[in-house]
Amino acid sequence: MHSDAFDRFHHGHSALHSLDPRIKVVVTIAFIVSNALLPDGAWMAFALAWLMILIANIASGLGVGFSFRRSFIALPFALAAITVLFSIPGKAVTSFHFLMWDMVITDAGLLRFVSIVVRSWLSVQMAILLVAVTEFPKIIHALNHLRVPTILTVIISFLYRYLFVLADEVMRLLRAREARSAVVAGSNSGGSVLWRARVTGNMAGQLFLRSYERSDRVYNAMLSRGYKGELMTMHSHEYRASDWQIGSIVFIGILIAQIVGRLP
Amino acid sequence: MHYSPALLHIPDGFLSLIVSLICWAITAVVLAMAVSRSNKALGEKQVPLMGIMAAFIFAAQMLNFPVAGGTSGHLLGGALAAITLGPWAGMLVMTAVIAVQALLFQDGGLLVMGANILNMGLVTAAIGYGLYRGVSNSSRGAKLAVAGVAAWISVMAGALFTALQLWVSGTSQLQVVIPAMLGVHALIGIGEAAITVAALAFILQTRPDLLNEKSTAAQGSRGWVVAGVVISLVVVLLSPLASAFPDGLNRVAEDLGFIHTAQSGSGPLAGYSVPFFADASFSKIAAGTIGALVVLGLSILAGRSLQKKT
Amino acid sequence: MTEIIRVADLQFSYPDGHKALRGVSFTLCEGDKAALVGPNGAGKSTLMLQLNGILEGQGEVEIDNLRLSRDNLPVIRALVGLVFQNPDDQLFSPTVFEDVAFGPLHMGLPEGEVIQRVDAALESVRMSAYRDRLSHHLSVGEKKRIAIATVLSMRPKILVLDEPSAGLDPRARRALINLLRDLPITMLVSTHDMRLVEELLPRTIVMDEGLIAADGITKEILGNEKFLNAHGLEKP
Amino acid sequence: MTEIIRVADLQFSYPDGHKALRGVSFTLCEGDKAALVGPNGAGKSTLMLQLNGILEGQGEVEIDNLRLSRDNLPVIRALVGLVFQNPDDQLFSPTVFEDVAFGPLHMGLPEGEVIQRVDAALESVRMSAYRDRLSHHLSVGEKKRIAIATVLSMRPKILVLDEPSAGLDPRARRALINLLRDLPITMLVSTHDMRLVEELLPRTIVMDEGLIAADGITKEILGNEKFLNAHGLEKP
Ligand SMILES: Nc1ncnc2c1ncn2[C@@H]1O[C@H](COP(=O)(O)OP(=O)(O)OP(=O)(O)O)[C@@H](O)[C@H]1O
Ligand SMILES: Nc1ncnc2c1ncn2[C@@H]1O[C@H](COP(=O)(O)OP(=O)(O)OP(=O)(O)O)[C@@H](O)[C@H]1O
Ligand SMILES: [Mg+2]
Ligand SMILES: [Mg+2]
Repeated sequence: MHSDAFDRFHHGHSALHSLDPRIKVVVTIAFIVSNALLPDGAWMAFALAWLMILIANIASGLGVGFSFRRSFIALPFALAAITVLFSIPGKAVTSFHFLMWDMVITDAGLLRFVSIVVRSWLSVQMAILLVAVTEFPKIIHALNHLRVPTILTVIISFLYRYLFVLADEVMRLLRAREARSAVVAGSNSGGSVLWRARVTGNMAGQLFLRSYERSDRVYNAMLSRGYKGELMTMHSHEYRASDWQIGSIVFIGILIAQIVGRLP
Repeated sequence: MHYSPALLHIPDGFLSLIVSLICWAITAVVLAMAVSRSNKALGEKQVPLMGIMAAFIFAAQMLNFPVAGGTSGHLLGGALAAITLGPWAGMLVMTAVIAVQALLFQDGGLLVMGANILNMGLVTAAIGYGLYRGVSNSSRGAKLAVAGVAAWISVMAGALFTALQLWVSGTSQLQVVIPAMLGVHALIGIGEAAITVAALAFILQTRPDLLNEKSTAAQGSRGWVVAGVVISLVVVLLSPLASAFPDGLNRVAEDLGFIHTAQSGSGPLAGYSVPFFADASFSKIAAGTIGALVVLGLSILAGRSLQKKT
Repeated sequence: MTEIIRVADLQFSYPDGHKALRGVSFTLCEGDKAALVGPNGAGKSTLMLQLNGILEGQGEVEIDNLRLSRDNLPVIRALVGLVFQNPDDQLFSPTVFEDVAFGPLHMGLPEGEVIQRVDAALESVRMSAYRDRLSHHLSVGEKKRIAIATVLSMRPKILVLDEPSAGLDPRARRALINLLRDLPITMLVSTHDMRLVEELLPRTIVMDEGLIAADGITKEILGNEKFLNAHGLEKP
Repeated sequence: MTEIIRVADLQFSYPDGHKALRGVSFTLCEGDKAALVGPNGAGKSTLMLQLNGILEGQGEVEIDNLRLSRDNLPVIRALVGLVFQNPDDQLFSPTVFEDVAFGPLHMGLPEGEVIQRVDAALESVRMSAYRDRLSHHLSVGEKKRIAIATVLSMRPKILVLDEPSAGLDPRARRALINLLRDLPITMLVSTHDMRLVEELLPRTIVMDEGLIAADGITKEILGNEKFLNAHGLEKP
């Protein structure tokens, strides 16, 4: 079966695809940090950041609107920020009646709310682009080179590999349960909530044991191929001149955005 | 099947830079300890074990069961990971899960990943393991009951930490975010507790050797019990307090200079309150306590009913 | 004989756009025992999942004269017993009893009836002695039988089996064939095991690339070597 | 011919006390292609894990005249290439290249040599085009071949395969048989697939209940139906 729906990588041969993964990771993080540093209401700077994303979209060969189409994933979280609309003192923009309260939206509140949402929306687009043009194993290599502890990157690469295997197992378990979730015509059934929770817990337990036993087999397979407790990997990435060039251009862009954002 | 994002993963942009960095710092310190402990204490066999267990937690989060009205309960897994794998390994496993969710699915941001790991990985593992470790020599029923309570509190703790970070960042208002987050997660936590208890019961029944005293999972020091209990107490006491007296918490934070550094100037919380939450008082504490007791009761019942069947 | 499955022009695409079924039509009558064969990726499993509405395509599926729709899905699931390839997927409870009882319990039957059905189902796969065992510790062959019992306890009118003999040693496979031969129930069996088809299933449906390539008497189809080779199959 | 595997009176019990091997003795010469058959639970997989010291029993195991012991374990693991039944267990790295390079890297070879060996191994299973693919995107048949390549890259003298044809459709199975036939290397293959034995492996070792029940020429053993039935096997 296929849980490939999980894979966010899009094949391509663009400049972004071939850019060194370390540079891509660093640039992405720098971009997100830059967004966080921009003050509320720095519209020009936000626009510049968006421009950079548009350019990156084009350079990736995935189409101008690529990251935009997928960027709404973080939107529901905007609910968490909704209170700032009403809570920051300022000039009233509009007001309405909600149940028994008069809610007043202030200009300062609006400014802050929109800034938060825009920051988040810009950041998530960059992250979307990163995984769309970088195969995940290469991101793991990059993390390795960027001094993330080996044990973590090793866990992450196993996680990535077996995510697909275990997700398929979960899917099959759920299907098997669904297939037997029958009802006799007219009768009221489905079991109690507690019973359903227990069945689900049993499925989790079953999955745990299968995963545990699989890890034994994988360990055996590793031993058979000479594993002695220390993992060796080989993924030499070499920086090319173009890597540095593209990296520098993005950094200059970020710098300009920061300056523009701070102009009075 | 599609992966559905959970409520607790904060995206980038919702926490201020300072809060993000502070959380990263705390997370980095704890993870450094976890890494050094794991490198020392665990055999080489742990490498594939932890990797595949991380995939297990990820996959188990896709398991759900219908509750009512189209909603469904599912698992976060922090407590389960720590109980079955031990505290340090549990933390590393949860960290990998959260990192992949953020990197691969944009479920949770990168700059705020430190906060997400702290909320959903480190705190949940400490509570889950700490409380469970306290009863790891007791009867099966007691173990399961405590695991259930620990799972519930761990979810509440994640919610509380998330709410506090959002507030200090000036993104949410304390009076709203705390009751809202805790209210929703009090329910989510019940699903978490039920699944955790049933999964542990399943393991205890079929492969008890994986959870006995000799397993790595049981070898964490007694210090964890203290850590787990302290964090739990903080959560249980602070949640109702924070929702009952947000102004007090506000003032403390202001005195510490916390809020102003974090919010680039504008004092979003200054002397403002939303009427429908501000005047709540001890009723909130009572509600929180009753919630905890209900979960304790349910867990004991579940433990009993599971025990009868064997 | 009365029709019990009727599928007409069934089409289905997976969310990623892959077209797994491109217009499948066939009927099955009560008492039929039919094989569903074809190369990997032909769409066999996909078709089986349509028969009780776990996947939903375009076209008509009628089970026991009930048109498959959201409303009668739960009823149809009681009619069609689906057994998956890997018995571990099917056995998610700690004990054999709980697993076999899942279906009847979910149907909301009274406890007495549930117990009675569990016992009868275990009896018919000759595993009564395993009632209180832990599923996890059983052999593959034993698990396979229990997986069949979990479905029989729902008293389905049709048994749909996905690769039932995979991973079994010859002895266990033989026992399974005998078991299936003795079950007096309509059956649709997907498999790569041509000898099982030859021995057990008088009718064969050949699928390839989401279409039905042939539907007829097993002997005739298995006799046509050229045709088999063209569809990635082999003579038994 | 020179002896390459010598096992003498090998016994082994699992930690739970189950005695899986009760005194197994056999030898294999260079170039031999032997089948290891027997019912589920006979001890086939257990025996295979002994051959490169993953499990350690009582008795003697000699590989290429090296007595198996803690000291020469690394050498022996390079001599014996073990391919597990489920390719998902064998392919644990995210990409094909990393997986095939795992063995050579852990043998401490220099990078140039590693790359060369990876390419040669992929070439010999005819999967060179898959070098940079992600393992989880492959079909079962492709995974099987890559699994064999992960072991070939270590240039073993003996290939030990646990149920290589399980789960493959006839076409993929045929491709695998051809591949194994062409590999010029000593082979021990555990399988339930008697037709594969008949076609590919001139020698057969039959195990049952932790003991060797027969060891001889495949044709003769497969010709003796009574004997096969007694050990839960079937004529191909
Ligand atoms: N979840 C999925 N998403 C996308 N494509 C899928 C999914 N499941 C199966 N497919 C594809 O649909 C086609 C039919 O798959 P199916 O599993 O029905 O084949 P099958 O005939 O059962 O094969 P096998 O003999 O290997 O079991 C295949 O090409 C497969 O790759
Ligand atoms: N880890 C284990 N702990 C305890 N007993 C085990 C373990 N692994 C296998 N066994 C038992 O040892 C015996 C031999 O098992 P083994 O896996 O070697 O059989 P096999 O011949 O490979 O069977 P199959 O054809 O099913 O693969 C079986 O009875 C099995 O139940
Ligand atoms: Mg199939
Ligand atoms: Mg075996």
